[in-house]
Amino acid sequence: MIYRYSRHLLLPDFGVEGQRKLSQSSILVVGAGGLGSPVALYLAACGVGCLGIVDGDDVELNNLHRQIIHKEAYVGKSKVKSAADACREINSSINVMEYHHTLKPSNALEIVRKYDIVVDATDNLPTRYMISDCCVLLNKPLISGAALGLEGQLTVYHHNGSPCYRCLFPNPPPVAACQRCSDSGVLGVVPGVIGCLQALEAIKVATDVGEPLSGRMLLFDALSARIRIVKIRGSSTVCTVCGENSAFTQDDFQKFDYENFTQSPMSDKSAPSLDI
Amino acid sequence: MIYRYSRHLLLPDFGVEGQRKLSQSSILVVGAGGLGSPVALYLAACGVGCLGIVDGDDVELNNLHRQIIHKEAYVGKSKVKSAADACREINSSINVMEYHHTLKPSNALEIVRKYDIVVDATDNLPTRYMISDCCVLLNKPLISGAALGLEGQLTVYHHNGSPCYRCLFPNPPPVAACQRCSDSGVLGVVPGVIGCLQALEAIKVATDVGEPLSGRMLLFDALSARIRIVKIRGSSTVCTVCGENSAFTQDDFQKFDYENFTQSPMSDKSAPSLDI
Amino acid sequence: LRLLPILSAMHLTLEFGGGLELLLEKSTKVHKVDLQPNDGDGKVVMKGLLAWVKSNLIKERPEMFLKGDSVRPGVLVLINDCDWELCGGLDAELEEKDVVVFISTLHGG
Amino acid sequence: LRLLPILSAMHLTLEFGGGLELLLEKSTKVHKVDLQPNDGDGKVVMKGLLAWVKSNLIKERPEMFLKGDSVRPGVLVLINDCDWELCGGLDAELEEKDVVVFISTLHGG
Ligand SMILES: [Zn+2]
Ligand SMILES: [Zn+2]
Repeated sequence: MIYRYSRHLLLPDFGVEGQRKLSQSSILVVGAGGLGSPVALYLAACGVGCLGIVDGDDVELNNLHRQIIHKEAYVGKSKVKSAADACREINSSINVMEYHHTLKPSNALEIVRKYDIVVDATDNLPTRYMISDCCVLLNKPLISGAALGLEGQLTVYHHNGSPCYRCLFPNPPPVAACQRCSDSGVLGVVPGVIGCLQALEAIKVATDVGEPLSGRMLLFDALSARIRIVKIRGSSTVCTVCGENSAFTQDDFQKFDYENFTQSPMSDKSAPSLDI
Repeated sequence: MIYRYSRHLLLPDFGVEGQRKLSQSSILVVGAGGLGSPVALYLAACGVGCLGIVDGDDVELNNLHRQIIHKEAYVGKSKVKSAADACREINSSINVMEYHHTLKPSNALEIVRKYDIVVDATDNLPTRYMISDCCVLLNKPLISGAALGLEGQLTVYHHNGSPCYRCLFPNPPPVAACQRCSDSGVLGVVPGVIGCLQALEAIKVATDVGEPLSGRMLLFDALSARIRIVKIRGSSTVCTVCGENSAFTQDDFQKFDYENFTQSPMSDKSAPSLDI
Repeated sequence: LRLLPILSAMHLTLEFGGGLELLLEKSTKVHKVDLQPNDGDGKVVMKGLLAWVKSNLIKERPEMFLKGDSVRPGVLVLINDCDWELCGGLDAELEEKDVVVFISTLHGG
Repeated sequence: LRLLPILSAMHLTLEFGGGLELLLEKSTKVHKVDLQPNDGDGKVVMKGLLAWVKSNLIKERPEMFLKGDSVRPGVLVLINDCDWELCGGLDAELEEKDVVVFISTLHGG
């Protein structure tokens, strides 16, 4: 163990204490796709104690241009199984949990409850609202990344006074603004960059090392190779979910219709073709 | 093929023409370590025509915390074989070339000559000077990344008027400034971030899409989550290698003693312990 | 010590991202613009800028940029790399050489 | 319209990275400093700043920061995110609120 992580132990800002905290932490990665691939691989490699992976989909050939955790041999098989096997191959000393479901209001509380930190590596708007609400209810920090086309975005929600997803986006955008990778394409390495940065933020939150991107958002433009890190609003006192007078309960959560709220499906398979 | 890369083909700025150029390009990755792992995986996944990997080392257990291309089963075996196998598992349709040597002045010209673009994913100063000189002599763009501790750096040398390594660093730093990952440690995901960005820059140069980091340098500080992209000097007219009156020939290159020039070894194995 | 350039043009940089650039001519992301303050006191506030952008830059589907007198849900507005909610929102007053970014939030992965 | 603050302090932000921060107290990377221009004409040039940094901030091994009257090989100097070689190098004149970065190049991977 000491030898495996010796390059971490040598780091003055990280060291034995950082590695110990990592080994005692549990992190849930929601989505084993373009973002989830590097997140899961780097979290497994660095030695988090327990790594959970949730995804209800199977590996498809047109995932492989960006989802580097999946081998051709797994096409047609469960993404979660594929990702978990890959993680175990690079680090057999950690505990990898597989959840071969789509995360839904009916199962999210039960799964998320078991973890210290949640990584949103999903690909659709209703799931993003749902994960954020769930993290607020269970008081878990949420490392949220997104990538589309040649751009990526990253922030840490509900941590150190930072906002939740609903503080920033109280109302969902019009349906025509909900493009997905399957509609508009994505340059494969863009989610790679964002996913690595998500893994980094998860490690920082887990070990309490450095300044995580709480209250800040990273905006990445691959074409021009420009990266902005901007200051965003804090948690809103009037937020319907994380605000002072929020009446949103776990019961409400389980009954909330996220697909209807966003007018957008949770599963990529039924996504209509949209153009912005 | 069309289905595998459909998410690239949908991109207006990339499209069929970008994918065609990628499939006709050949990229050499020097080093199959912390930087080389994501570079090789993402270049393989995205469909470069020919991917060369050079590394003389074998996989060690203490590489695995950051070198996500290597599985535990390959500990003790050749890094190049391990990396090439991993690349073929995710994309059997590309050509992967293995060079199980340390790149040296005696073999570099012959290997580099076969490729359009070179990615420097190495871990030591003399090799960095050598690769840069070789790229200038053969007129190849060089995507150069580095990571140490909690910081990373990235630029594109010798491309569109950008400098070569010697333009920026005509004289090598004192030996005490040549720290390595084996001396000072490195947080595993830091080379992950830089490696993904190197793969992105290689793709941009190969397809002539977007503005590569030529004449600019990206400085990444993981602890504070700050990224600077700065403007650097252009190619120097008085550079001893790429300058107008350079007398540096391929013959000179093959005889040049890079270890003596930098007072630093090319192989990590013999590295002394240094502290800055 | 700052002189307000009363009735002279204000130079702003406007950037559009996350897909919003598709609403503009040639999908150009960065626009350097000169604005004539037209509210009498030489000021440019965000509300006025939004109207100006709609009239002068948006080429199609303005409903994908504005809703009512503000930006549509899902769009973040940043003034000099800071969320406009922290600077006064629609009433935020702009200054010479400010950089205003309009970015649509992404959901893909 | 810019008034030179003659004989009043100049506020600069100095940043050290790539390991150079280890030469400073508590390895602090970012330093907000007030410099008294001392060459009579109220100017601060890079040459003077280097000497000031050596005297006031560097706590150990100054040879890892300076060589002769410039920075040692392997150190990049950036003035407002621009290579100092493009701004005049040692003779580059600094202005109020400038940000100067000293960064040691990395070789690891
Ligand atoms: Zn909230
Ligand atoms: Zn040169």
